[in-house]
Amino acid sequence: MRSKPRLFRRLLVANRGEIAVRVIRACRDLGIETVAVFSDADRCAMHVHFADVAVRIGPAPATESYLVIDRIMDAARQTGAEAIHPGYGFLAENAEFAARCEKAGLVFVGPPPAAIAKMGDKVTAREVMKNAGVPVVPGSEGVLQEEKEVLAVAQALGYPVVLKASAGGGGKGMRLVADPGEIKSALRAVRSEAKTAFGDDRIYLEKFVVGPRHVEFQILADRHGHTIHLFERECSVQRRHQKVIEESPSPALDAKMRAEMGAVAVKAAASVGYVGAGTIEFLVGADRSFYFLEMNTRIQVEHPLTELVTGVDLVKAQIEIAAGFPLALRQDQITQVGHAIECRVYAEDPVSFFPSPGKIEELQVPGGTGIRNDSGVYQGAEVPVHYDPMISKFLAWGRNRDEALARMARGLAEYRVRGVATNLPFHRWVLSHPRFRSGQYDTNFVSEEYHGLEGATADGGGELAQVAAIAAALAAWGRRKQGSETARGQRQADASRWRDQARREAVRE
Amino acid sequence: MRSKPRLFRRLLVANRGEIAVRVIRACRDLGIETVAVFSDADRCAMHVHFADVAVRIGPAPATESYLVIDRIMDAARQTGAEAIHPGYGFLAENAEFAARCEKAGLVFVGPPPAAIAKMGDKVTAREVMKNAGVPVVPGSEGVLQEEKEVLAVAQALGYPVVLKASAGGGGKGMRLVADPGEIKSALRAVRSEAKTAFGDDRIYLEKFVVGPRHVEFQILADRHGHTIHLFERECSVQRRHQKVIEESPSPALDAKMRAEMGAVAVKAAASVGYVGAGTIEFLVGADRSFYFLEMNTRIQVEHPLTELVTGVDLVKAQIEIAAGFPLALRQDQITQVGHAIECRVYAEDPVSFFPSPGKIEELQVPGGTGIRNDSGVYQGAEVPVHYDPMISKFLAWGRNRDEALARMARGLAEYRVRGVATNLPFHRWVLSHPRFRSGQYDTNFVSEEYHGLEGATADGGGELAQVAAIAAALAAWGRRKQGSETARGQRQADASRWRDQARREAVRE
Amino acid sequence: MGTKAVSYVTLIGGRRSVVELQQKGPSLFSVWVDGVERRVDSVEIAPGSFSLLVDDRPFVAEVCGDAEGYTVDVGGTRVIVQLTDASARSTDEVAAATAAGPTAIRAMMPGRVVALLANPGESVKKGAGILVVEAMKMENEVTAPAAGKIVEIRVEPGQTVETGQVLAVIE
Amino acid sequence: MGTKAVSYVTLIGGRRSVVELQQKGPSLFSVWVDGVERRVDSVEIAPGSFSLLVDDRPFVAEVCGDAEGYTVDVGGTRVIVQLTDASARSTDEVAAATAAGPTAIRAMMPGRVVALLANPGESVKKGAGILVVEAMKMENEVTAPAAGKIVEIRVEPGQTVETGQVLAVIE
Repeated sequence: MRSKPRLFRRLLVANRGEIAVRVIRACRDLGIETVAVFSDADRCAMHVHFADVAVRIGPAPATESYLVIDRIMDAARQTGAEAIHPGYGFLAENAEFAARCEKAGLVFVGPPPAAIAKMGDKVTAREVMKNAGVPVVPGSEGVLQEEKEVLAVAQALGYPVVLKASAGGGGKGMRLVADPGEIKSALRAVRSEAKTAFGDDRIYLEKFVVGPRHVEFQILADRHGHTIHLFERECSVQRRHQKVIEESPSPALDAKMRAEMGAVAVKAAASVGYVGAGTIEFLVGADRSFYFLEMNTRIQVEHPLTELVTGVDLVKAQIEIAAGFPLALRQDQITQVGHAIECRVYAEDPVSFFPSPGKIEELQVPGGTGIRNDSGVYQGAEVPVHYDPMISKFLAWGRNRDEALARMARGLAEYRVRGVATNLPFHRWVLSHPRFRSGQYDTNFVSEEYHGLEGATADGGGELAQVAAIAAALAAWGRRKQGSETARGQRQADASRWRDQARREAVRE
Repeated sequence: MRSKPRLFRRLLVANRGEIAVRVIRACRDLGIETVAVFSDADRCAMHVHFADVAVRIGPAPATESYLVIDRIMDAARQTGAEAIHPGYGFLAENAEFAARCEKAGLVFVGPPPAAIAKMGDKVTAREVMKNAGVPVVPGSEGVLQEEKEVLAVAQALGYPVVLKASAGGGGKGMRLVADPGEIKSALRAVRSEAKTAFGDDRIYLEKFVVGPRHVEFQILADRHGHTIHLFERECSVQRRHQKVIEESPSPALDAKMRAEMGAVAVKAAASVGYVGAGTIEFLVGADRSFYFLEMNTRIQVEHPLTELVTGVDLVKAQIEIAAGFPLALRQDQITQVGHAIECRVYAEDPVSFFPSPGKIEELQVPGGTGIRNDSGVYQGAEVPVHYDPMISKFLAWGRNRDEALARMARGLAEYRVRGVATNLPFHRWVLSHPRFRSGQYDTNFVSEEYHGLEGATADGGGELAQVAAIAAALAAWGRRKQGSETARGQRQADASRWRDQARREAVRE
Repeated sequence: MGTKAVSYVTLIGGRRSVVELQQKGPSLFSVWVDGVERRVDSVEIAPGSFSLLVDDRPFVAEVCGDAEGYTVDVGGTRVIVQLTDASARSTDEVAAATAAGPTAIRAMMPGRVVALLANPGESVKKGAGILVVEAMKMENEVTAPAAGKIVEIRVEPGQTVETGQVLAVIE
Repeated sequence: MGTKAVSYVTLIGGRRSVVELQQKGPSLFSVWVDGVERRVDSVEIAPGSFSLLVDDRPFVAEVCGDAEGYTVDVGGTRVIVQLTDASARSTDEVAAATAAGPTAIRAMMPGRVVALLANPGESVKKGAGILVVEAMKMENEVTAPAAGKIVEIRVEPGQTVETGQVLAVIE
């Protein structure tokens, strides 16, 4: 591995949708051939069309295709891939998968299996970070067993507290507990959820940080001992712990705090021997205190924000690092220029947030100054019911936050999708909300402020309602006109048949 | 005008296609309402759909709509517009139009009429620039009259020389003359062309610069005496004097030359009391000498290149300047970051370059890292036969030229248009050509190197030809299958009719 | 090219309007919304997709649905329009239909019925709650668009409903 | 699900191939191109738009045209394919048709005929110039795809021609 590094000839992308397309694009730029894998639901997906080689790996359910390590390994062997990029989700943070790749002589584009395992276990991660001098949210020392023990620790921390699964992450396997009376049911719920989802029901306790913001730092580390950070992303616009809009820089940080947190992020990554692209997530309290929350050992959905403000292609960097190249840039060469915002556009109802799978009948993607769109679908493509219904990550960059906000609002107004419902109206709502516009929001923003969109046209008196009424009337008019022409034809046919019949009957008499 | 500046409430865009959309987007970002004007051919064009108000200004031919000053003035009056943005082409460099706007109390987003008039007359422009100490291409002192006079000046300059119309520009009204024998016919041709196109047959002579590159500097000047430049654009990939691919920075300049030319450009603009966005075009000889060529007193097609490398929104700046605001940035705040390339995607045959108007049946626009697309059409839209058949300006940015080249090549490979022919294959050819890739090209590049695309699949033996054969066979097979089902139905119907006939005939016997 | 006016009654979010159309040119219409004239230029650029200029203001409206329940996407907003052809009837009949005809109350979004607040046969005031539909975590009260009598309730608590599905009928 | 093989003769840029198809599954085909087998998975994602996996290599091919002259856009390149259904005939007949049948020579691009280089009835060698078509500033010689006799020349100097238009017929 210490010989002169060279890029891979062929790389397999063990993912689908926009992130598979993203990785394929980076490979194209590097001159690396790509292998796409696909389930039956994705035979005609965009990532299949964009790859150099495409291999079927099973039926539609992810548990029978994208999550089956053996099938991915077979596809890699069969196509002569030298490396595997896992994207995010599916097998991206699966230490066993990373180890299996290594064993098969394939380069896993990501950190060593040990780093994945350490950071995947939240209790271990807290322990490692505390030992490295990284601030963590006050909480239990390690895993808790008995209800009595939980009650005692909660009492000591002070309510409210958060009960979390050690194997959890990404908002899954956690419950807010407001008083001792809720401990019993929370314990049962988290344990059973964790057992089902992760096969591991160990739990721990953390103090609840009031009015928290979610701020994360992007890091890059090579195999030669260099670790740098590429500044932060603000991810506090969340719905049920799922990020929906992110931005960079964070409106919550000043230069001093940014430098401090960046240094901590580098220290955190270095402390686990991290290699590749990773993210250190922090909770930032209303009092501007910050705590290590977790580390994501993969490329993040929202990574393009960092690409827009730093100019660094993170997926290219991941691949170059995996191939053994040293980092191309030093810390002092990384600068944050301008401001970027990302909206995750999903095929889902903007009020109920129910997924809205189906065929994309029409897709008109905005363009122009400062716009970036990372899509995994095309007009005519299907959004399958089996996976995350993302249509695209839609981004705007500006010289400052105001310019980025204006461009994003403009882009959202231009974005048109037909055939499936989308959360675009939700994004437009956020972009027009004073709390978001001011930058003074925390992770409670959506739950506190969003009550559906009924205000917009409920009374039918607004201009858009009038235009809708006119459009419906024109459509009905058009059909009636067409209908009456068809009906006239029909009537004539009926009439002539009737005449024939009449004639025949006349003959009989 | 010297009172506290405020932005316009409503602005009319006296143009169509992508530049109209571009201006509307800038207005959106600034919170200014927009008025689109449209000819009958553009009733359902993108710029109409994007505007706040849309007014019909006449039949399809530009001479009866977009070029009719009275119609534009009427539309502005009728809709209460406070300002008019002319885009490029049509009335953008028409001093009379600018004067008429002023007279009607409308703000013309562009320079004062006098600056337009001075720079529109090439002989005057040369004179002004020479007096300001700006280097011009060696040539005649002012306008030439007699053939004898032309011959004498040409002799003094040394052949080859270029005979140009004083009212010309943009590649029109000029002839290369290699020896004295060609003077007579060149004189007749240029005079008659100029008379027809510009109603002005004055001519002058310039020495022909061998192996020239076309490099232009973007400038911005406000109403308060500040003029800055925003670096250069290289526009030497031309077909018959029409730019097709541009990039920034120019591979031909070093830092010293760039600083020198930038200073000259600022001096040139200031010398005519310029206000707004403008472009100083230079010819750069193989010996790295540079000469003032002409000044374009409008926003340039290729302005997004400058936006990508400087981060400055030029159309926003134009509008702010027109509203009386001082420049937001000083010269020392303008930096050139990374590298950008632009391909002009046209609905035209990639070999004959004949326009290919029609309906865009399918449009799949590339996305991802470093891609910008400025389009004037949507899927389902018509490319009318009456105007420039541009589909979009497609741009890629990278940290350096190699990254930008890779991203552009990738984007061109993804770009799909159905329904009209496009010059995308031509762009792909340029991007793969060693002379373009090396950066060592001049304005003769296309005429010397491009001989159509016949190499690609002519012998039918390549993989793409095989795949095409397979696809055609599958299509024929599908039709045959469908056909045979229809035919079977038909045969049954025929058979039963035949039986009826047979029966009837049997009865007769 | 003037033709006979055609008239419709539309219902949007509980508000009724009378929309009258008269064709004035190949793509030009005079449209009266509750008696106020609007000049409309309409081109169907794709099936169900209308490029409109309403008093010179451009809109692209995507219309889908059947003759009685249209979903119109316009200006980034989804509007559900119930529409009745009123041109065959006299003005008085239209007024009567508008005032007293039975009206279907439809689901504005997919969700689950969590409670019924009124019973069939009951007389309700305008704005009175009829039932509650939950969409994920939010409960939305469906209210009477006008005073009247509940003729029918077509759903039960616990039932999931689709956008546009008839929940109840009021007269 | 194996079906009887169907066979076609294709002509691309003067080169003939025999393409045989046999359906193996709902979207799966064995395709022999001049006897070499290729495994092809084919899904028509939109009318005339085929998502292909040819030996696991993905292509999107846009096919348009009639049974005899197809324009196929694939991999950013436009390929003109002339195609003859050969399955009804015997192998010998196919060979004969391939070798000796009259072949239409079509324009590869729009342009203007500037010169004829051969006359009807004349025998020409493979690669011999038949006529010259100018597209803007470039002159393109149209050559014989194989040795044969010129049956017909369908254009005259000065005439403008469209892509796919028959210029001459050679036998």
